[in-house]
Amino acid sequence: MPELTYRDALKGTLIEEMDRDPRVLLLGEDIGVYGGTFLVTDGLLTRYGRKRVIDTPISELGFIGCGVGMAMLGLRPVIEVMTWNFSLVGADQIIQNAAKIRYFSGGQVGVPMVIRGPNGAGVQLSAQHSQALESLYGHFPGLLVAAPATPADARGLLRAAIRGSAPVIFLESASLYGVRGEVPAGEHLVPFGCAAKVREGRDATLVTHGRMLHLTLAAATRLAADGVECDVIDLRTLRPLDMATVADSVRGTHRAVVVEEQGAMFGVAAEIVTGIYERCFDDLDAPVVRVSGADVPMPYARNLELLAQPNEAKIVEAVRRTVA
Amino acid sequence: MPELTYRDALKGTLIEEMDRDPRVLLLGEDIGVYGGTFLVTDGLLTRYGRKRVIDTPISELGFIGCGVGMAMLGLRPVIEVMTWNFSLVGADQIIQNAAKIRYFSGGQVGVPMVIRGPNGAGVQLSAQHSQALESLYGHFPGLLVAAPATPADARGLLRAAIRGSAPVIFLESASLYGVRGEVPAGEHLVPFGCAAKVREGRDATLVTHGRMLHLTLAAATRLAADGVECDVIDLRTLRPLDMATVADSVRGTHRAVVVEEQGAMFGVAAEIVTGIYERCFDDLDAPVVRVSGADVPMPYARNLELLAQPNEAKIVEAVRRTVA
Amino acid sequence: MVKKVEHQRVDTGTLLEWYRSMVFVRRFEEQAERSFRRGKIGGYLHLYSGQEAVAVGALAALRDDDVLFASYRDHAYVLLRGTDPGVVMAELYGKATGVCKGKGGSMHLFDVPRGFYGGYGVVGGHVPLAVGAAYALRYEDGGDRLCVCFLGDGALNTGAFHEAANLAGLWGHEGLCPVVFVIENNQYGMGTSVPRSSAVTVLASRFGAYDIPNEQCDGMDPAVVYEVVRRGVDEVRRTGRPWAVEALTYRYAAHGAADLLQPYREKSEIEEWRERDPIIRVERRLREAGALDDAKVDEIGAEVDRTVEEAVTFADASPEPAPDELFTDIYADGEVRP
Amino acid sequence: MVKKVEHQRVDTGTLLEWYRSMVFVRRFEEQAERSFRRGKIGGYLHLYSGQEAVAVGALAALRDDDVLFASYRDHAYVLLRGTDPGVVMAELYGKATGVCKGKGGSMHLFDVPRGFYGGYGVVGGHVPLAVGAAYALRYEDGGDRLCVCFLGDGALNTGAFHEAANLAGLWGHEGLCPVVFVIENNQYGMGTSVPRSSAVTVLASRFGAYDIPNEQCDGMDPAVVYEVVRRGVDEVRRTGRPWAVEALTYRYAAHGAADLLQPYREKSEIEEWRERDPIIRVERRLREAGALDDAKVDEIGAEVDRTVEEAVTFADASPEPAPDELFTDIYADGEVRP
Ligand SMILES: Cc1ncc(C[n+]2csc(CCOP(=O)(O)OP(=O)(O)O)c2C)c(N)n1
Ligand SMILES: Cc1ncc(C[n+]2csc(CCOP(=O)(O)OP(=O)(O)O)c2C)c(N)n1
Ligand SMILES: [Mg+2]
Ligand SMILES: [Mg+2]
Repeated sequence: MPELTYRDALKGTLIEEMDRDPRVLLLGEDIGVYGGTFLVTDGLLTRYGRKRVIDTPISELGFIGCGVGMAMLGLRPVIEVMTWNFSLVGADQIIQNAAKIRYFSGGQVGVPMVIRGPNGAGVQLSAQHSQALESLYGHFPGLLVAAPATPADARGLLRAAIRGSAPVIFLESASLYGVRGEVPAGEHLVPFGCAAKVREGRDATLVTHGRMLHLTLAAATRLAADGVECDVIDLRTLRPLDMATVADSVRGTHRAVVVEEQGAMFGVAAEIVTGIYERCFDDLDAPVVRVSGADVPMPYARNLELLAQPNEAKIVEAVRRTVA
Repeated sequence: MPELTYRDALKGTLIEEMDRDPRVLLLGEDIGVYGGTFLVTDGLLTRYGRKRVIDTPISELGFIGCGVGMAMLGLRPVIEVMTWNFSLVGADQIIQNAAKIRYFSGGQVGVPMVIRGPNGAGVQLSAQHSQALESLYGHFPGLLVAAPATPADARGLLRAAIRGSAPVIFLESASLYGVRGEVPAGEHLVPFGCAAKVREGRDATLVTHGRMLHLTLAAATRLAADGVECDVIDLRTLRPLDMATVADSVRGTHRAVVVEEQGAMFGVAAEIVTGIYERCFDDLDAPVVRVSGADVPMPYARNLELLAQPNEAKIVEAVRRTVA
Repeated sequence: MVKKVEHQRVDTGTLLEWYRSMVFVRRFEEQAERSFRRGKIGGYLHLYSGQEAVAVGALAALRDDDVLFASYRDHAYVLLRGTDPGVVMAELYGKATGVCKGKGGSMHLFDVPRGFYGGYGVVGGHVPLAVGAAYALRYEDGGDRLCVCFLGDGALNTGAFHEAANLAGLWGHEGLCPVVFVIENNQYGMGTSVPRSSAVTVLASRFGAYDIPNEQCDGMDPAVVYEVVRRGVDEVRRTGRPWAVEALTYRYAAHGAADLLQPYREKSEIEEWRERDPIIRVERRLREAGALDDAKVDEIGAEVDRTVEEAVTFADASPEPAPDELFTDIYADGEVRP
Repeated sequence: MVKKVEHQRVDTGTLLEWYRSMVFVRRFEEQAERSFRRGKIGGYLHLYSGQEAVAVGALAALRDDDVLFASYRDHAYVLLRGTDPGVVMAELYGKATGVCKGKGGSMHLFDVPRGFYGGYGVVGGHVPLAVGAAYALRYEDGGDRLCVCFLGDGALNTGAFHEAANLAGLWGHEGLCPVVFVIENNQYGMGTSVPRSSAVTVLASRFGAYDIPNEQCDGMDPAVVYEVVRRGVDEVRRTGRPWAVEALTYRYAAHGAADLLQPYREKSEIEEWRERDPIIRVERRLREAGALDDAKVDEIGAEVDRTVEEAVTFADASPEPAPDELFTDIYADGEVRP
């Protein structure tokens, strides 16, 4: 299997899908001439031309809404939000139109569309540029939400998203674009709603997704050195949410830790923890623990920013508490 | 104590606070000449004039943002969103500015502002007009979130919100405006972060807020008839969230049911359920149960809409399951 | 279905059909209001009465393969595109036979096969959709279909309108945005008059900021609306560039059927506008042309009433949606494994 | 603090002070970039180099009690309002002594005592704030303070701008919105040029849609900016109505210090604009007036460099924020019981 960066996995998949289906087109700020803030779409303007690679003004509400209209007429727009923070000005089009049109039209028309870009904190981008929004979008039926953690899943989930018929919230991470990993060649496709058990253990189940997977795996390795073996489950998609795989694991380990980048209050882990108890109440030997970002707007100062975020040590500490 | 409707409790409090503090002013669509879609501000334009009661264009992003700027300069805007559904076009100003300015300005300036209006479903308003958004706004630190269920709390929480120094998400309900109840006269003020135990029981703890409280109380009464006695806890505010009061109760009853209007996925109940387990893992004799709205965009047809919503019977059934 | 004009002449025969269409829309709305009062229709109900000339004149200038987007005040468009009045009324009644299976209701009518892509409830929220749809119509070369976006005076104050209009202007420069904006300036957004909500009151002029040609027209005469829109439509079809018209019209009823008070306007104002009622004006013109007399007026009225009654009977007799419909149409079948 | 003009005449002395201010801002930014390259400053860093004439000319026309809002490209404004360069640099360094305690960083500078109400990171998002602030300044009768909103060319395409500008126009009709919009048209929003992002390229003209008087001016000459803005400011102060100016200027550096490639523009274009560099132009003028010679130029340069060095030294020597600062300033003290 070829090794690719997360960025190239995304870009390669965009190219394959655009070559395969002329209805696929790209919209976003600086995705063309500039090549994309994170260079995910670099070179695609030259390859496909202005009609299929559209540089937009700073108008998230407008161009996300245009994407919805394009999708209703049969195109398959893939929209880049420069970062998910800026999706908040376009949230109404995502929540009120993209997610619901199929339903209130009685199934007459759907919105096959992908909105992709980096989610969560970067490095010292401060409060307005450092938000993880999975629970916000995950709440709304009609949307699908993916958060690939590896180049392989970036490729497989993006392909599934583009070929699907629903609006997809595709959550990438600035810190992952450069990460390398093996990527199955060919028509590799990862169906939504299938979590992956990426590490086997018997002592505890660690559940996470996206960027946090890498911290969680590092923690699991560290714990293994002291003889604490963990199942690590990468949810991969948050809607649909594959709680069956999580529950299977917890029934074997009797302990669980859920790791999220978001602040805990009404964050993504709360749903997962609740889902675990709904399925495994009698199996649990210890309370399920959340490892979350601090419940604060992200500060600029690096020392505070680091305090605000989950890290390997915090995960290790949480697991130790649960297995104690 | 005088009996007032929820509407008059809100209106009376607005009048008292506007009489008390000239910096308090109102903005919103059709709140002046028209008197407010739900008549909460009826007559206030005549009483206070155009400078303090501002009819705005259909520009939620704009006038919520203007409210933030007014608050930064020392005024105390109380903004009406015709319904919280429309706040989604203004969400960026609430989440990115109102909630965070105090923090990223290093405490130099705050945003004392209230945004109020009906949250949740009405009757047959269909998908775009029938959303409960408490978990969406509850996630963001810097905001406060209130959801009064009674005229007394509407009065007490609104006063606390207006006199406070933070941006407050004030969630009312179209179905509650006409509800009557006793309201303490004078400077009645309900501090944020204090849940209320509104009914005593020993068999189970029912936790809810807002409109759902009334269904929950009805269910509790019905259950009492069969000898099942429930603690009923009205959270009153969701940020801060008074889990201490909830946990105290659960330690006594060993069973809990959480009732919410939102769909379950990443909804408000997930946080409460998780918070209960974090505090009462060893006290629980049965899994905590969620009673939630259906995970669907709200349909128009009345029969489907009723199926999609929590009701007394569903709550009774859930409690029976937990105490069984 | 509203009568199209042959060889671009509004002859008496056409005008007579438009008269019939306007009477039909008016009576349908009056019936909808009665059904609302009887509790047969729930939620919000926004009537079109007073504005008939806009929809009739504009739709007469369109082709059957053009596409349309509108706000929640959307009954007239589907009726004039030829959707069966019964399935429209059934949707208002929340029945399984409704055009949206009873899931959308009055505010969210759709008839995709007839090019009607929906009524939307968030003011201004449908404007970006229309602009994107227009782009899609030119995405494959050689297309000459276009998209019409009906929007209210109040919608022009939304960010969605601004961002979409700028995108339309930009894409229009490349001939990739054949969208016709029809602003139905009925003088109010709920209780707020145009001068109290828009810093400029000639709303058409706002399109200048997006390099979009625009004009104003009398929205109380279908022939006038038709002539203006036809010219615009020809231009847009040819150039792939957006164009906008502000039709000056009026809403007779309250904003929504549930609103009882209207403290924001005088009865006398409503009366003044009623004197310019499009139905009465066209009726007068047809009588002068000898194409209409009392007998014919009664005949048309009776015909139309029968159609509306049949729609009500159908809606009444139709079943509620099956309970499991609650969970269908959220995703395409098979998209998400349960 | 930028020199104000006595009896509205830009005499040589004033021009010399402006020259000093522009050199100071330029050198501060150059130092900030060096510190960024050395890893002393993190995150996004947006430099003002090239645009100095706009901030200097505009701020010279303001009163100390006027208030300002700006985007993330905000260093110049606080420096010119007189904030200690050390606490500004310390904020960029993320130190406890920073003007925002190290919590905001480069994009979110605030100096409320000096009327600077912040730099904001969501494009267009600060425009409504400025309009609301302007309303607040006229809320109590008799006030004559005003609010200045600096925004970029790209920000005009946001819904936030549109909705706020319309509100400003409306409130201005009642004399309740003394806001001055200064559009710094530096030709690009990141990598997107104005013609590719705005359907009309004379950006000032967009304000016509909101009944807001507007003009365009050369943004590479502080005296020109001052003259134009002073007239506007006098008008706004007197009438309580909004006014807008589009200053044509240019950004020399990349959009952000982290961006390495600039495929969207030619080096030659940057060179052309550099020939109109405001510092060089003013220097030439002052030399002609005999107010400046090589010695004086070096002296000023040396002075300014010393100030900047002291700022760096202060920032470097300052402590990081204390860990418990993570949880302060989310709410006012005592607002929320832990
Ligand atoms: C974003 C948003 N804000 C508020 C509302 C509530 N609302 C529904 S219709 C309406 C007035 C719209 O006026 P206009 O655009 O002129 O259309 P008209 O009703 O006159 O046809 C308002 C404020 C809404 N639906 N969406
Ligand atoms: C709503 C939003 N979308 C996208 C971005 C990313 N972004 C940051 S600056 C910028 C360009 C802004 O250009 P302009 O307004 O001209 O200001 P300038 O940087 O030229 O001073 C963009 C797109 C953002 N911050 N906010
Ligand atoms: Mg209107
Ligand atoms: Mg710019």
